[in-house]
Amino acid sequence: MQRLIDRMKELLADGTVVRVLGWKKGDLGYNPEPHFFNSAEELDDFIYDGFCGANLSKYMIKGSNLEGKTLILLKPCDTYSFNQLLKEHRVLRDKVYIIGVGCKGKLDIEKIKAQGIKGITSVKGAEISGKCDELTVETVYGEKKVAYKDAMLERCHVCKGKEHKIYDELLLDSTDTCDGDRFTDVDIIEGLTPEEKFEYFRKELSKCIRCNACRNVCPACSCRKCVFDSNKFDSEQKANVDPFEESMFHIIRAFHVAGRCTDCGECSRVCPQGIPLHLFNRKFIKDINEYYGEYIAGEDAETKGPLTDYTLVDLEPGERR
Amino acid sequence: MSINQEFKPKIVAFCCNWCSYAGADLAGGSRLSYPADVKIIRVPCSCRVNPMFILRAFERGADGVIICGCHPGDCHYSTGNYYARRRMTLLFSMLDYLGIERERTRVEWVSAAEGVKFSTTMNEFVSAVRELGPNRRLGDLRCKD
Amino acid sequence: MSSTNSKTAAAKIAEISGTNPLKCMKCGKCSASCPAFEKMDIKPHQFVSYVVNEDIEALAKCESLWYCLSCFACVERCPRDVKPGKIVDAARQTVVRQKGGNYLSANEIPALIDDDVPQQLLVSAFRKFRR
Amino acid sequence: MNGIGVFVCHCGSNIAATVDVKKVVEMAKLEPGVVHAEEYQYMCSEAGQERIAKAIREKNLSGVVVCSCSPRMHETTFRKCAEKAGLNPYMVEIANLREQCSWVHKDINEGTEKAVILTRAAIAKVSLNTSLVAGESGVTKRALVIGGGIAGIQTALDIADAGYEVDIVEKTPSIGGKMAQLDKTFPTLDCSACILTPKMVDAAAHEKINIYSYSEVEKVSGFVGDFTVDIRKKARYVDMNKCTGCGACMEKCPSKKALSEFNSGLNNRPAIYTPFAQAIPNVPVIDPSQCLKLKNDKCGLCARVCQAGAIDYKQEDEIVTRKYGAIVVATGFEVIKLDNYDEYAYSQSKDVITSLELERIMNAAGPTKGHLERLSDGKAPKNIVFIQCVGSRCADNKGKSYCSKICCMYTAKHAILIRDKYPDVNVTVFYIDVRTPGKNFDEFYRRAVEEYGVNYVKGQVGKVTPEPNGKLTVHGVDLLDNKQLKVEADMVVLAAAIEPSPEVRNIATMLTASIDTNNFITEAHPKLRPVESPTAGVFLSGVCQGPKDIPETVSQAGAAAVKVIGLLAKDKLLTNPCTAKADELLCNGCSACANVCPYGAISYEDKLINDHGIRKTHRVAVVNSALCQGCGACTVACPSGVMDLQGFSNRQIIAEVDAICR
Repeated sequence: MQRLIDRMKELLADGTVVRVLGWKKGDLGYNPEPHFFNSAEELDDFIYDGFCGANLSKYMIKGSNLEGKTLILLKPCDTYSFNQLLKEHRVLRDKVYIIGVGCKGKLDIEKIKAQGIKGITSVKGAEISGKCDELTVETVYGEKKVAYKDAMLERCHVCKGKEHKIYDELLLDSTDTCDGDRFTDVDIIEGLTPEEKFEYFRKELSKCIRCNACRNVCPACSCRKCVFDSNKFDSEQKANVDPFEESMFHIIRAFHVAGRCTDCGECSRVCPQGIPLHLFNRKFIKDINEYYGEYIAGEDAETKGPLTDYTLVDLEPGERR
Repeated sequence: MSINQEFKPKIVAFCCNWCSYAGADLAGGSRLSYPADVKIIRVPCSCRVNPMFILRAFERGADGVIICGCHPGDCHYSTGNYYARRRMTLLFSMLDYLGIERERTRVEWVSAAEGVKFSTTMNEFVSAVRELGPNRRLGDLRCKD
Repeated sequence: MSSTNSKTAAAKIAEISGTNPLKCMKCGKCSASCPAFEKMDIKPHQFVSYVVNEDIEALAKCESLWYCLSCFACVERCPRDVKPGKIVDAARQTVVRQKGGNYLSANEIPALIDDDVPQQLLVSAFRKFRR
Repeated sequence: MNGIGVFVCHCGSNIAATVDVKKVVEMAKLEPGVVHAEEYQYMCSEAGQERIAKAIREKNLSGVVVCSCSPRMHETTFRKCAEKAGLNPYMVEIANLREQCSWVHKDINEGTEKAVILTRAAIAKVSLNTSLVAGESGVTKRALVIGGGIAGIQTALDIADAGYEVDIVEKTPSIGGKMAQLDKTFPTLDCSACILTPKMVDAAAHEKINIYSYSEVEKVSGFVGDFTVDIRKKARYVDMNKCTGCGACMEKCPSKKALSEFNSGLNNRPAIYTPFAQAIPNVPVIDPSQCLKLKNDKCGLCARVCQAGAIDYKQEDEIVTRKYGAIVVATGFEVIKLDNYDEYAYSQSKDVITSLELERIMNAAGPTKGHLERLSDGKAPKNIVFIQCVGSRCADNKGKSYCSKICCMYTAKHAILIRDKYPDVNVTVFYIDVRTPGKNFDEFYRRAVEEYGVNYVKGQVGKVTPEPNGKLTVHGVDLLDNKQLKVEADMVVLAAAIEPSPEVRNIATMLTASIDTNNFITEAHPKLRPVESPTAGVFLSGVCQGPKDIPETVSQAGAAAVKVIGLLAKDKLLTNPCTAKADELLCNGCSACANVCPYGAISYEDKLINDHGIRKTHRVAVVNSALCQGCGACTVACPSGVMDLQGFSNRQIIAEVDAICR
């Protein structure tokens, strides 16, 4: 990580960039947060480790409006989001210098807690320079060991690969973490009866408190004003009264990002209620792949998205291929 | 669920102005009957139908929503129904995924000359929805008595 | 044969041949192309209309079935993709199947071959008689 | 909001028989915003309209709902009525109680209940209507005609005669097109050149017509009334202003190996050439693939013999950019390639020819000076066989699915001409059907049989075999005799299918005009708007729209011209006000809307936006209302609902949904 910090300072010093968009140490040692660093001194608080799951690309919408060039750190999966934003003209390429940083899988503190570990004070073994195979969790009750893989975010188990799709330079090594199929859960749900499907989603969605964290973190949900905040459809934000309110919100949210969602998994990561929101997005991704051919949003910044495109022989609604 | 003959479903039909709305007019002109449960909303093109409209209809208690447009290749705006086809394919698949029966949503291409098709489509669709019974999974309870 | 029977028989032929006889525009290119035309009692283009008119009984009895060389010139040249040769072939199949056996069994063939038999004949013979 | 008036029409008993109109009026009065409701026998009648107008004036209505027949029938009527009474015409909504209610339902209770709901939905919508004013755009008073065949020439002449400027863009060195290649025309047998060349001269001499020959359309932008077109004038290597058309260069040119396009490749032409003697403009071009000077800097003979000093080997392509109010596509046709029809031996024998080649052979200016002779040995043929429908009416993947329409007639023409000039030549025509709809057409065909003794045989030919003695054996069938025929022929003429010119695809894309699976340009309506393309301001003339003979082409050319004149006669075009509109304040500038717009109506601008006092420059979508046709594809592509369709807005449709589901 020192290499990274040195390089960032170098770029600040030679005037290539005037600020750094990276992760800042949190108060607990396992909750870093996105931050604009405006000077080399501020970088003392910089961190990049296994807990830096946050996708920084969306912050570049703001960054593109700031004076001067911003240095942004993008993990391989973040570059897809960045490309997508570039395609939609939401970020400006000439306002940014991209360092593609390596990734060995990102961690989910909830997964550690879910193993019955309480009173966590700090976690060791999440350093990016380390081997990333075992974590040592310090708790008020003593030290606990957790396999790195068992604490990884769901999305890292179905990682798209450790190749950066856009960058100016690359730093730090990656380790492949993919050991699952991202459509397994979608397949399972598809196999249920309508009653079972409905019950499953009712149970999950009834947890929703409409905090909008999923929307606010989503790099595809970049509208200057969300439909759910405007009166464009007579659909302004309001308190949930019935079960369908959340369904409507989540269906529309997923539909609006369909063909644009890079499956970065941020929605599920930030949901305070632990709703598996990625299951909505992945359903659309799976359908798009099946019906209109493999498509990976954000693989480049040019290809037309599947919902703004068509062929003469597309599948009819309700038909299955 | 037993078939309830008394059950009068609320059906919203979005029809494009150039083909399907004209097809519905032709069905009328030819006195081809279909259930009065069907209420048509005129839109310029099937591509004007926003998923928001469909979900809103369900939220407000519709039991079925059908979208009718020109046959692919015949769109008055040349490409509108191709976009509609993709959007609706994905949306309906999602609704299915959430446990909302496929029979409650439908897309049908009806030309201005297909009065008969319009009427048979509506008859079929309404009876399919009747068979399912009232939509309980989507409605906004506040709208109910 | 009752009318329902002939209807099924006609449908069967359409199914086996995989062609749609209604596409025929009666141009006669099949008959113009047919090397066995003279020997045939029902001409290739007529075969198609017999199927359309569901007169399969006549087809089953006709000589043409056995004079068709299965050279498939008509199939190749038919501008409407009706493929009369396939229809003849299908009609032949229905007859062969009904008789419950093949015209030749594979074991009988070696004895019948001499050096003058062109290979194409063998191939088309198999196509005709062995399914 | 002053209040909504609801007007329920009985339509005699058409509505009133199955809908209790009084009940509808009663229920309408209970709806919020409704200040007036009444029923009447016939709302569309003058008296009915007067009632609406009176209510608008007296109650100062802000919105009108007419519960009557389909809006496709009387929406315009009621809009005009409202406008006359001082209400914006777009403040009128129709509830379709006839076609979609009373005519399809029999039970009066059911019908009334539905009528009330439909009325409610219309009231809900109209309360959100906004006054719309049709926009205006200017008209450039000049037309572009793409293609200089008979279709293009006729269209150009008709437009020019009405006093408007016309430019013709022709890809070959001369206008004239396929008609110039023909010898005689059916069914009158007058000489094609004799009727065409005067038109070509008229076009060239017309002060309103400007011909860009040897040029191609490179780029089209803009919209109806205001197209901007880039035309590539290909390098001619001859100065149009200096050349006198003396022809000395062509005579002296030593490179004479190129096949003459005009003579269907049956003889040769020099590297510097005009396609034919009456070419317009009568200025040669140098074919750079043949010219020795341009290829390896040798020769230069033409420059030396040219007394006008017109030869310019350094000439380069030139791009001209011009503005037009209307564009006519008249790109014409080509004869299909016969590669898929090897059974007819076209590639094996010089004596198997296409009908267009026969035209050149029969023509006095053609490769044989008009003598009917075999191309293989120059001998006079004794037996000629014509084969119809080669590549037409096919359901396989080798040919065209359509009937090429002109072949039956030109074959009858050829047969008559041959039998007339060479009575000892036997002519056999193998046909599938003889199709002769048209004035004096069937009579013409019958004359071929009855007066000229042409032997018509029903049955398609299976194959043609060239014999060692130079003859051709035609393996045919006579379906009426049920006999196979072998006809010995000296010459076989194939009536090959015609297809749209290959460049039409590219042109259609540039014009955003759609083409069908056969590459014919789609008309706006097959019956009612046959000479217009769905793209406003783009018109169709000739075979680019579908197979046609000369009389039909000329009529269509005239019709296209009338449409163009009707457009150019206007100083301003009123645009459909129901167009898309983006809320600049909130637009993301993400391009989703532009990606789905079929008309290229959406562009992006970096605009200074005043967001509640905060000024910022944003990339925002801007809709060109002259181009937008109001389909609404963009409104759904827009995730934030910022793009909305006027007249069918999100909130209006949601209001209708709510009213129906209430």
